Amino acid sequence: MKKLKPEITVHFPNSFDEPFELGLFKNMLRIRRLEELCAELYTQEKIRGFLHLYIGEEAVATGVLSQARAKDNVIATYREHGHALLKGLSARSILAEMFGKRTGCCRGRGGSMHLFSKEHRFFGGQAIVGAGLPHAVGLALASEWLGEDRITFCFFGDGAVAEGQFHESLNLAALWKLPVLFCCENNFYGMGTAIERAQSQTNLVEKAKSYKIQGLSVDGMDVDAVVNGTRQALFWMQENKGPFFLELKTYRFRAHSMFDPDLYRSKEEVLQWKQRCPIEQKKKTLRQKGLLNNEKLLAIEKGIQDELSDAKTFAEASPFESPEDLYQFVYAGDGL
Amino acid sequence: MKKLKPEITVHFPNSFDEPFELGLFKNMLRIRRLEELCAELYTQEKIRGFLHLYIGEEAVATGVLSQARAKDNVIATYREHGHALLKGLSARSILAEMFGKRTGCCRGRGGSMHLFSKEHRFFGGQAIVGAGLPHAVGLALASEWLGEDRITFCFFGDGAVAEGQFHESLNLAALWKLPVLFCCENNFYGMGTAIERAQSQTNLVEKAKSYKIQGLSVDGMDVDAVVNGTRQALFWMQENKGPFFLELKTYRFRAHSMFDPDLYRSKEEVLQWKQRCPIEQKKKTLRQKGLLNNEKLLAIEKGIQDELSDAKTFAEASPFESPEDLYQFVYAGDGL
Amino acid sequence: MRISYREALKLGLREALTKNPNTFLIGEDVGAYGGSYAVSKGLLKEFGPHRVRDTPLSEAGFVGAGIGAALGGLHPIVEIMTINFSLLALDQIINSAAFMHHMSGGQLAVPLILRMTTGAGRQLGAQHSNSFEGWFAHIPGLIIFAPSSIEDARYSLEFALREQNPVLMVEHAQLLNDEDELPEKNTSYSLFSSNIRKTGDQITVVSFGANVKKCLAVADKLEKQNLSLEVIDLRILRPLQLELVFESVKKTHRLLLVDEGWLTGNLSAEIGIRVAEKFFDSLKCPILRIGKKEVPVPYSKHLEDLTLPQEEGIELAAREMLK
Amino acid sequence: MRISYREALKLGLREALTKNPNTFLIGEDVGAYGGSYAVSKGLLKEFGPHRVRDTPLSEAGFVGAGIGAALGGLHPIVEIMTINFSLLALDQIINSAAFMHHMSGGQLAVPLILRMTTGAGRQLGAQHSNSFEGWFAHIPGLIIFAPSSIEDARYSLEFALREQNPVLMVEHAQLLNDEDELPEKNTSYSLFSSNIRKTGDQITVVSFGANVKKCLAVADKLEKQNLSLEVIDLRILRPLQLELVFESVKKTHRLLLVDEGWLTGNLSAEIGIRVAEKFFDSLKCPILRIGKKEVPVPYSKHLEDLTLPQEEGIELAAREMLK
Ligand SMILES: Cc1ncc(C[n+]2csc(CCOP(=O)(O)OP(=O)(O)O)c2C)c(N)n1
Ligand SMILES: Cc1ncc(C[n+]2csc(CCOP(=O)(O)OP(=O)(O)O)c2C)c(N)n1
Ligand SMILES: [Mg+2]
Ligand SMILES: [Mg+2]
Repeated sequence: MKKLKPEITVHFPNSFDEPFELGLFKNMLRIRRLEELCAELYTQEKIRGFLHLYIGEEAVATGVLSQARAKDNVIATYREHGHALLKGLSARSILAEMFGKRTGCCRGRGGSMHLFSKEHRFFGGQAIVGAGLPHAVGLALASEWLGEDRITFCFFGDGAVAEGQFHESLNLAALWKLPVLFCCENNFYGMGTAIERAQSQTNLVEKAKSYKIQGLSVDGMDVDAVVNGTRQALFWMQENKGPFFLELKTYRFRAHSMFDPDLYRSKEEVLQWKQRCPIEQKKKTLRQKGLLNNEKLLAIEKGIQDELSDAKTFAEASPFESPEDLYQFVYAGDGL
Repeated sequence: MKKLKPEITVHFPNSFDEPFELGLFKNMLRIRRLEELCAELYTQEKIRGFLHLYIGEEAVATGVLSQARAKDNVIATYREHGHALLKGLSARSILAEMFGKRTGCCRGRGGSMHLFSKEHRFFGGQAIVGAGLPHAVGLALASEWLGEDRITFCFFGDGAVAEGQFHESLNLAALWKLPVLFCCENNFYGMGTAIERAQSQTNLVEKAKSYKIQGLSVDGMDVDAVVNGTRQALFWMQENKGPFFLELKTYRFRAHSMFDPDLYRSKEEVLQWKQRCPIEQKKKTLRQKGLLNNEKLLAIEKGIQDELSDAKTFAEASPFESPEDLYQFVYAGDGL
Repeated sequence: MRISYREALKLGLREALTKNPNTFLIGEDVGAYGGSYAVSKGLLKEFGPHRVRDTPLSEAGFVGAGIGAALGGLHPIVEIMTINFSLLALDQIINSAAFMHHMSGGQLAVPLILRMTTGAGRQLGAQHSNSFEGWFAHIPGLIIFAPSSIEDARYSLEFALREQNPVLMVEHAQLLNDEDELPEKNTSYSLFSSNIRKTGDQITVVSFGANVKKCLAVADKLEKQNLSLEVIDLRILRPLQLELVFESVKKTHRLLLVDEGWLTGNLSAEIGIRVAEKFFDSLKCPILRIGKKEVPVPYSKHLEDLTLPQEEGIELAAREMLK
Repeated sequence: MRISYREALKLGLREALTKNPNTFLIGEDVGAYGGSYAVSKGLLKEFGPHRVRDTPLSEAGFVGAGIGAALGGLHPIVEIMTINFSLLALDQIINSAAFMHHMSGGQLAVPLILRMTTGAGRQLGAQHSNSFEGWFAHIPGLIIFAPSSIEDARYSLEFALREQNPVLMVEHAQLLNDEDELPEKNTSYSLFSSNIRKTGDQITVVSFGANVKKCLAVADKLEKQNLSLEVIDLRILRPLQLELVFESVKKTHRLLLVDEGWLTGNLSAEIGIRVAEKFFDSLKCPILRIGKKEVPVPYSKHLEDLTLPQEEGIELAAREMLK
């Protein structure tokens, strides 16, 4: 098991109030339950294509996006159901999309890897590793140009760091001092390739520094640490007007995708990480603080179950796009 | 004018013997005179296409390649006449190539930007900025694989550092500990774009370090400094078996190419750099050391003039490739 | 007003920057250098570095940033110095710019203009002499303009800016210095149609970009010998607008295609097969195609000339068809 | 021996690694993961990390490194996980791999094999469903194999390794699980020719990759109704080998083309126009083409099915042609 080095001591302010803390817990659980449902629906062949689960990594999206406002931009990868959900897309529109239905957020065109919502400023759902980073640079350029107070949150994996587009984007963002929060979800693997076999320098904050980008590494299994790290980053960005690099050390409990035989890591390694489950950890501290008891927990689970079974019913009942609409949306505007 | 920071104190050993020192001088002058001839032939429309002159930067190729053996690999850019010449291509084969003649090193197919010589292990002549770096990685991989004692010298400009391929290549070379000497010819401009407007981090050795690649910055206007820096680099590579990053701070006295109106820098800046002409500097120290007098100088100039006028005559007299051979060399081997 | 193609492009750029506050020109050396083909020379001074923005050498990065900026509410004009370097950004152009409107179920649009110089003929060697514009016409989601007249050079940007789609504007290097009278703007003028550059009734000659010039020269020459060629400039390569081509073939019953793409799989193959299908019974002779010879473009002038479509070859083909 | 296409590919890889000491397999997740499509599963263990080398996500970097290694005396087999990601390396593939032999005047050769999975049909959405292999056939200097039979899957690597040129080997994802009898190796067997998969005399049906299957299914079905289709698998997409196609059309006088490229500008356009030219006087009906509908491939199954060539459409077209 890779040990998380305590490089950064994140300071917990007392400003975490009860509803906020419970919200973090609930949101992590929403992602978990949504993902579990997706896995089940996948085995039932209701969801098809590639499916990449976020189970184990929930603290990252939850902690970071707890600090995002509706007006902020978010870009994520193909492992983005949780990010989409927390940015405001309804479970209905997400599930319906994965069912390929007309009521899906992308009317069935995108699927699991391509969730988009203009309304919620959720710009993908990008299945080409690294290709979202330049988009984040451009979105930030636009908001700065238009005088809009927006942060662009850009999520990507440790694997993406090796791509040329990572390099080009970090340089552009730093050169032009753009408000992009680069959120690197370091789960120590890009598919089956461990970070040590992919990066000559595995300290990713050091890499960011080589672009003169301020960076911070946080424990991505601890949602409070993620919140604090994100607050620190945003505070810095506010003061300094420029990009920031946040590394979130985390782990995926499941295989890379539903096709992955998971041959490249040991059962023990996975097991050890599972003992640091972000949801269980948070549950424990909430209980210790007296903010959570069995009753409350049941109510939360019930609420989530209601949300998801409603979404599932909705997705199942929804119609497919009409075949005549095949040629729609190839060109915007006058229907070229 | 950009000041060269004396970041590295290069130590001059006494092992520079007289023929070696005079050789450095002569080789710089060979490049200079070749380039001047090219410029002249270009205005006469004997050489066509793009033509990128190296005038002002001669100490770089000369110093670095003084340490290259015949068996070493070299990759360079479109500003590569000097590198080709010092790697052993004859002035004849270079000029004939630029004339588009059959006797050119590439039988007229390549032109100024695409000099190649298999015999001299000169692998381009690459006109896509940054695209030579991965080739260097592969050449080094091959030599290591085959147990060959070769260094791969890879030349590229400061502008190339922004390309994704720079990033991918440095990571691969470091990850796989390959014997590539990355030689960054930092002339402070990529076409009309000053390095401060292209790089968030202008300290390029710092950038190399972010791949855990050892680096060194030397004064590329001082051929002795270049030699020493290269020796240091090669010594390190010998000891440590891995890539090395050499930054050579230099300046091009001429425009980017023959098409460039040179609007983006001041006359004063150019003038100040010209006062640091590597050839004039070396001439002065050689005179001071008593290694050069007018007579010797004349002899050297005469030798070069003979070489070049022979080459020019050869190029002019050479035949063009036969039109029937248009389809040659599209596929290697059986003439697909 | 008699102006050059280069000046016409610049007029278009100036107008775009003046009229549309959310438009900007971005790319390698568009500013301080003045544009590698001098198209944007002076615009930095006129509009400032906010509107005319130099970038580092990062084709994927700044094309992708253009996509992001378009998503964020701007209408960027991105210059990729030449079409050769567009390969470095092709993933962004295809998998993101061209597909995103569709993948998002119509929610997002990518109003992005990608200008690039294209074409061979200046002895730049294989890596700097590609003409990929016809090839790119394979990709749904893209709009591709290939202005070949002064008028098109002047107005194509205006039409591109009306789009909410990614538009490639390919400017052939061999046209930049050409001069011609800029006609008054006609209200019926549109880039979304091909353009009959010369009328005739014996052979329909279809081309685009700089090769239209060569076709026109041949048509002018043959006219004096009472051979009548109709020259059609495609002008927009995707979505293809072939109505005028079909009308013309209905009249001439003969089709000659001239294209700077390598013969195999160039855009002319597509036009040819469509005409072959539509006029199965009425063509008087087989369709002829003149493409780039299937070699990487060589540096040496005589070999480069041999590689590219030339007037002699076009004339020969036309005569052959009328035999 | 009855084996799957995937196993046939692996046999080819194993043989290559066994017989040729300077060959190695390199790419993303070819080793520890076992290959994203499980083609190289087990080979890491068998040959070690020196011969089966995982790379970081750096398509341009490792394809370029493959070129360099080829220049340096090796014969690398580079796997680009899917053809979708090849766009990131396309500059290396075209401007370097395809051109370098020519640009160097024949001095250098780039013996490089690029394997990649291609094709749609598994609801992966637009970015993961491209079929660029026919499009890449535009580029001189490349050799492109599209093995569609078990036999071709087994032996194409061997033929690729005989080349001193860059060879693209595209393996359609829809074929991987197909099983068939692997025939004894025939001495006259060669990848450098198209392949008659079923003989017939009324329509020549030309396709490649996974779509050959669909054509064969239709041909089998129609045979029972006494309609006779000849199905030809192109097998090599560049340089095109059309002799058997021409011979067949000489017999059938009818041509139907089935291609997973978007209709406009797909490889079938090229084949069609060549046949139209050659058989100007003797075709009994217009050439028909079935291509991918001109939309980015949608995720939803019914829309994806509509987008891709299907047996029903092929059958309909064939019947139409014989009316
Ligand atoms: C450009 C590109 N190359 C390869 C792939 C195939 N692929 C999909 S995800 C993945 C691993 C990415 O790893 P990482 O960035 O760490 O994200 P994670 O999956 O761990 O969240 C790979 C290789 C791809 N989608 N895009
Ligand atoms: C990929 C690519 N983009 C753009 C160009 C056009 N171009 C040629 S040289 C050059 C500047 C390169 O600068 P640098 O790397 O510093 O080398 P220098 O010319 O200063 O030696 C540019 C932009 C190119 N050839 N390739
Ligand atoms: Mg990862
Ligand atoms: Mg430079």
